[in-house]
Amino acid sequence: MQFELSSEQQLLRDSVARFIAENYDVTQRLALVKADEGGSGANWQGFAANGWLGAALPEQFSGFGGSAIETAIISQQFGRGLVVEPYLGCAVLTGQTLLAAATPSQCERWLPGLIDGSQRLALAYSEPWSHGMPEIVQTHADHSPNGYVLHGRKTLVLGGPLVDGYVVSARLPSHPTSRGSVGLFLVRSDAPGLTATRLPLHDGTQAAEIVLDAVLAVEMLGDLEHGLPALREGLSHAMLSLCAELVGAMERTLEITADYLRNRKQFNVQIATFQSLQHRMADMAAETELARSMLFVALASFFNECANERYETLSSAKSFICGVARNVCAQGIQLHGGIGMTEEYSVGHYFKRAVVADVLLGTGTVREMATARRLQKRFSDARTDSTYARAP
Amino acid sequence: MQFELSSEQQLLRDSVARFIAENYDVTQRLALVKADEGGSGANWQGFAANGWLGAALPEQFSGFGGSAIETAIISQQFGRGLVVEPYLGCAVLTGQTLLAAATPSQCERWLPGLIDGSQRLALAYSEPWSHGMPEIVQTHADHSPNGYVLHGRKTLVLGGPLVDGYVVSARLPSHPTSRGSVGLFLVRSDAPGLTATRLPLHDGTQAAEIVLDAVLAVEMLGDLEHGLPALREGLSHAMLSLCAELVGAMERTLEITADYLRNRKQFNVQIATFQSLQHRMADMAAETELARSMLFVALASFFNECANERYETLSSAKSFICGVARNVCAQGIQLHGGIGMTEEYSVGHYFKRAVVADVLLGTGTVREMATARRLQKRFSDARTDSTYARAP
Amino acid sequence: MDFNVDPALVSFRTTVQDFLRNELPRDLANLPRSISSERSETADWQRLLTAHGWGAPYWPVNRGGTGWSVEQQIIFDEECAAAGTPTLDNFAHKLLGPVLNHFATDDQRAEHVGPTLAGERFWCQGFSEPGSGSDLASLRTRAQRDGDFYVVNGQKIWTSYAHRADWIFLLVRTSQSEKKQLGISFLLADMKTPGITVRPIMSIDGRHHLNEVFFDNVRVPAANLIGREGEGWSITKYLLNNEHASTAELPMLQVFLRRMQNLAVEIQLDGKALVEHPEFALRLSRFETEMKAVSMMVQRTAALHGQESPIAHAMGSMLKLRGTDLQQRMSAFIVEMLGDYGAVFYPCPHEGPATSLPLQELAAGAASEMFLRRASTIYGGTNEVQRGIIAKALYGF
Amino acid sequence: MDFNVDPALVSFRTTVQDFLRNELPRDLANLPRSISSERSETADWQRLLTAHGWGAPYWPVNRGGTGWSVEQQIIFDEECAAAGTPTLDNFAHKLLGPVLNHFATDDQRAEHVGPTLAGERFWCQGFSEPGSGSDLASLRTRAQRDGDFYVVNGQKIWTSYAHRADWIFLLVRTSQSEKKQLGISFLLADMKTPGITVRPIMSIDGRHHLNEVFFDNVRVPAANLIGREGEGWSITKYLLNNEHASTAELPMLQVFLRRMQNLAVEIQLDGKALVEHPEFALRLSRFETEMKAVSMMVQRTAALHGQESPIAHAMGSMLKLRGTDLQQRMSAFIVEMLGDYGAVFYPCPHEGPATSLPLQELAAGAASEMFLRRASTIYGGTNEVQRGIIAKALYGF
Repeated sequence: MQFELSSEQQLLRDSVARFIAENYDVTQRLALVKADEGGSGANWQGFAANGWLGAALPEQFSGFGGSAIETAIISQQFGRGLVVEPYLGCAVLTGQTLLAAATPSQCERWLPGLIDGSQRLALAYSEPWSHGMPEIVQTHADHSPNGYVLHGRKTLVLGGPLVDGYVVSARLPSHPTSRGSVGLFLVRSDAPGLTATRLPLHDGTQAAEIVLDAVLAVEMLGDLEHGLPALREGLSHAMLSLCAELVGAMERTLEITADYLRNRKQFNVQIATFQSLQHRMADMAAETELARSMLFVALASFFNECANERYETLSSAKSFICGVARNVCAQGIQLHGGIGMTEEYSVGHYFKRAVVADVLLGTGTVREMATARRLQKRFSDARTDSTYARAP
Repeated sequence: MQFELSSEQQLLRDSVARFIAENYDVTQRLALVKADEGGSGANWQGFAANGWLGAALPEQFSGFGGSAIETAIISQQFGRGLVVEPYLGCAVLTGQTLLAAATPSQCERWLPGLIDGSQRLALAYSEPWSHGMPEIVQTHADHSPNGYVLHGRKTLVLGGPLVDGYVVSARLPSHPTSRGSVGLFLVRSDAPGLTATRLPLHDGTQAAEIVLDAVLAVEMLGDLEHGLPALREGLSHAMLSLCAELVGAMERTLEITADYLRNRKQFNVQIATFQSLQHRMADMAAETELARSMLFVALASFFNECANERYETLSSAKSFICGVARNVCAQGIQLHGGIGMTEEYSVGHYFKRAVVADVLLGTGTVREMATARRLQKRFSDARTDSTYARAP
Repeated sequence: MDFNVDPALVSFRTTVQDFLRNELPRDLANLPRSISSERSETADWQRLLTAHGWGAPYWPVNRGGTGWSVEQQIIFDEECAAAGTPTLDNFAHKLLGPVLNHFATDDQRAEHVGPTLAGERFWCQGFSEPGSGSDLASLRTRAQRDGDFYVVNGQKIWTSYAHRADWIFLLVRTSQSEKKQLGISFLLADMKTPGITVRPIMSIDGRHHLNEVFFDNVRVPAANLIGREGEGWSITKYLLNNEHASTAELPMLQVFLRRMQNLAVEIQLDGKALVEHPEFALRLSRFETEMKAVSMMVQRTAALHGQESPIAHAMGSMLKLRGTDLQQRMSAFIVEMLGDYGAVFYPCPHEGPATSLPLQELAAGAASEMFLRRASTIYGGTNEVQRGIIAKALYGF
Repeated sequence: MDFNVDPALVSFRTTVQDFLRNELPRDLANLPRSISSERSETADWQRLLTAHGWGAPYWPVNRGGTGWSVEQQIIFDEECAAAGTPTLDNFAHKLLGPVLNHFATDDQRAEHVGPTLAGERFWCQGFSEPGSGSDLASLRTRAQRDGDFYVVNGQKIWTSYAHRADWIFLLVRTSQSEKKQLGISFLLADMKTPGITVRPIMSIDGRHHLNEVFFDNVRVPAANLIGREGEGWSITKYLLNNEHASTAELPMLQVFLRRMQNLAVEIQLDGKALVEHPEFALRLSRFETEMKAVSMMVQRTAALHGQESPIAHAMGSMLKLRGTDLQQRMSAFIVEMLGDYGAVFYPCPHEGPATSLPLQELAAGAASEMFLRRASTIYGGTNEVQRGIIAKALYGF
């Protein structure tokens, strides 16, 4: 393993950092948030022009052929800048799910537009009461002479108000209970029967809740066998992106807070001279480095683990890093005092992103519960033929 | 409510405190622990002579007619002194269980000896894998022409190596599964078929594991209906005693640690001048006062709640206070540095007691799990006729 | 020690409950409870209480109050929160009130008490300044005597609800004496006085609670000085010292717990209510336990009211540490319980256009409250300041 | 960045595993792992490694070591812990070794390396003194030059395993210079030298690890001075700086995790294995997650070895904060899992009479380890000292 960025990776990082520096200072960002449109179209076109939307998508579909590392590099800088455009939802989550699910010809049909920014798609997989877990699907797809017709309700569709179409997960009625029978369907956002409600999120990003009332799908992506695995793969990439974002957010929180402690005076001294605040910063830094280590665990899983293992690793990394980020960013506010609570100052917004991140893609607690269930299964599989339950 | 001690209560507290000051300084206590005999017989006779063994037992059975408040006052001072004699196990747990279970004539038979110190009894209710929960009973009692014959294994019998007899919980085979069919049986420690293994505990106190191989019981206490409720009542009193002990232990930890910080110099200054240590002490003090508040909640439940509610309140108080005590006492060690880790110095022993207390009478986590189950039941009972599971 | 419940308090609780059940109009009941209600609601509620003779529930009888004990006040606050009444103007009742009662002249009281209890005069508190947060005594807003007036120049910050207050009580520097605490005085000012400008500060919960208040040659009648010139610091200590048992904001914690209990059955996960999942049940039951402990700590703090001892001095600060920690964790857990909807920003019904988002009824306000609670460890003396107070009071460090 | 696993490290791990499988005798395998094994076991293990050419696994080739990278060293340590080998004399290998390799003369190395790698010379470290804990540089043990000798007088404390060590490396004050750091020198002394007295200190885990060591006119040959007179402080900084990746004690954490996983199926509660209870499964899975993060943090710290940068300087301290916290929580959870048996003191098999208590096999040593781990936030620089180092290195505070 090699933890330093290669020179190419540094170039990518620097170019994203430059974009953030030029387009995402506190004032510019606040203006974007206040405009309440889920970011700027110009920024999105900038992302596309720089190749970031397809950074980790294959070259054969007009992507740039990078790996999860490129996603992490971009996301980390976006986390530092608190980017509000739906890179996570549309580029990473939808792009990678689509790639994992679709046939090559479907990829050729949908990915180039996604990558060049000419067409936005969002993934509609979560449902009221599924808490972001992809296996829980009540939306269903019926066969009709014209194709599949979808019924159901999806929520927290990231980037949802701004897209041309949705990738929707739905169960086929012929397999009502089996967890494997989930298909992914492409529907247009202007399809009859589809209504979308805009959900503004705390961090200035936007999602949608969509109701599908007999909506005719354009097509099913790939086959029924691979719907759920493809969702998990897309979620793995998205969770990685979120983890990297939060590491970036924590970095910035630490920088901003350290600066504040150096500049702020109380009782005639820099408040950085107070030992209890120094120690708090040290703890925050240590937690951040532990979270960064977890991000590396997550990255490594893309190179060394099978898809199922990777999904589990990413799930636990996501819960873990979100927990750390909530704490570190909350302490960032605390060390600022009153100013940290204001909308005009940046530090509070990192906390908001951490709170939203904890909810996205499966709340921390619910993901942890799923990881624990999986651990129980692992133990019960392993113990089938071992001595068990020995009396003392 | 009135949180200050009355003048009579102060007298009791002062007399216990005086006993501790005279008989339980660090050296004396260490000698008792090293002797490895579960405390001194002379101390026990002192407890009896002062009326402490029967402080909360009725006057009609030679007790002193006090309430849970007297138990708490004695226990808190015992916690400050880290008393190793089995007051908790023999006087409180066994005494109160016996009182709750037995008929008046049985009380007359057994309580006076327990109160005057002439006869020690211990409660054998926990079993391997019951983790201190009284409902889990595999020990069983068979009818025989001579009375009940017991089979099973009991563990963590507090004061167990030092007693004349045991109160043993066992299931009647006619009710093998019902949770209500638990009887309490008195057996002599020298009864044929009974073997006891001494279990030394970390804090210098002693328990026993006993194996009952067709042991003839002297008698059943009370009737089968009241075995489990009586156990719970005895446990409620014992958990209260433990809570009060830990509040005393935390008080002493804070006093000892504050003294140390004032006297210890590093970098040419009192370490009490370091802000991070000051703030740690403040947090420890705040947690201790919250724990003391919980002790008062526990005490109040003896006056204002029915037995079932009281048992639940005591369960959660016990988990809560043990958790706080482990943390506060561990920080007491930390603030001392190396000296805190030594057997010769007192502060580490408070931590040991907190660790043992967390295990006694049902480990913190297991008690919390039981409390959560009870909450689930409360909610499910309450919701029978309410609108539930509304869709968004 | 005596843990029997005082029957007088039981019957007092019944009295309050009866009053609320019978007298509280529907439009003032079951309101969502946060740090402060809308002004019009608070005004209506204040008038209703005053009409009932309960207009000053925290003041002594000889100052026109109910004369209730601290224990009774807590019961009153709990029951009001449970009934979902509006909040009162606590700047008037709990902060300024005791100061007026103790330090003001009869004339001053006569001027302010009537309109305040009639719901016509709302107050805000001008203490913090940009350069003086934890170091309050370093404040720099000057008040220069000019005949019968003080001319005030300077700036206050974090002034909650200044934008809807009629009057402000503020600390000003009236002399540059040796010790910075000695040059401070306590003034009352009409917010309509020329030269006072209020600039809103939006906070991260998306709402407008806070403000900056600028004073530009503001002429305040010298008759509005409370106590003597230079007495401001000791008045402030008196004012802050009244608030020990309130630092945990127990009624709010109780609101959180009820909300949590409600969501535990209303919110589903994978076909079952949250409470049916052992992990959620465990956390909920831990919160119930902690609430019992904190409630009792509030009682203990109330019982120490007015005593002079290290523990009496430190108890309010200790309660604040534990209470605010619980506020933050409970409000965060509520957001977690909402699942996906925890990420959604539900605009406050009073601010911005009316919307109807999914799960509005269960979820609205939960996240705002969580964000707002981050301030609880900052306002009223940061928790770091509280730790210093505790270490000094208890251990002389 | 590159997260592909290095195939050379994979094959190195296999080599170590093969060696352990084939060469480790049964009486040195599957031993309970704690902070230090019995001397006789460690000696046997040292001899076995030396015979295999691995006698100095952490040293460079030109000093008779294996020349392994930090990554290889970690793998070696992990596999040894997994196989339950004895521990090595880490005072010799990880603390003194680098000092000998870097500062000692050839003669000094010739004298000490051979016996040490033959398992015949055990070392202890004489740094702390009763008056100098966190403030190490304030040490007062004096060494006065007298011809070819230093005459040492003073007292050391917290000297681990002094009671079974043959030699001690210690810091002494050789001059009262202006700056206290400059008067310190680094000496080696034979523990059999007249005037050295060792007094045991029992620790709260019920075992004898620690000692006081008294020096009463102890004549130490001047040839045993390492480096120059007055160079002791910089040697010490060099010594402590070598240890960054070890501060988490990762192999021990892995032992804890395996023990926990074993108890999760072996221990029952109410008729089911602990792991079948969701609450226990949740905690176990959180520990598994944290272990992954800490393991990676160890790798990152290893990769920073030898670099000069704020993060390289602070990383070992940050790892210590997180690693020791995890040690304490994991060892405590293990005790919790034991239920009633968590309260039982199982005497160490090597100390005191052999006993056989219920659940001995599963439970013995667990609680001792938990008590001992309370020291992990104290030794090697308290965690408070580490926080100061971090704040200074990263932020210049």
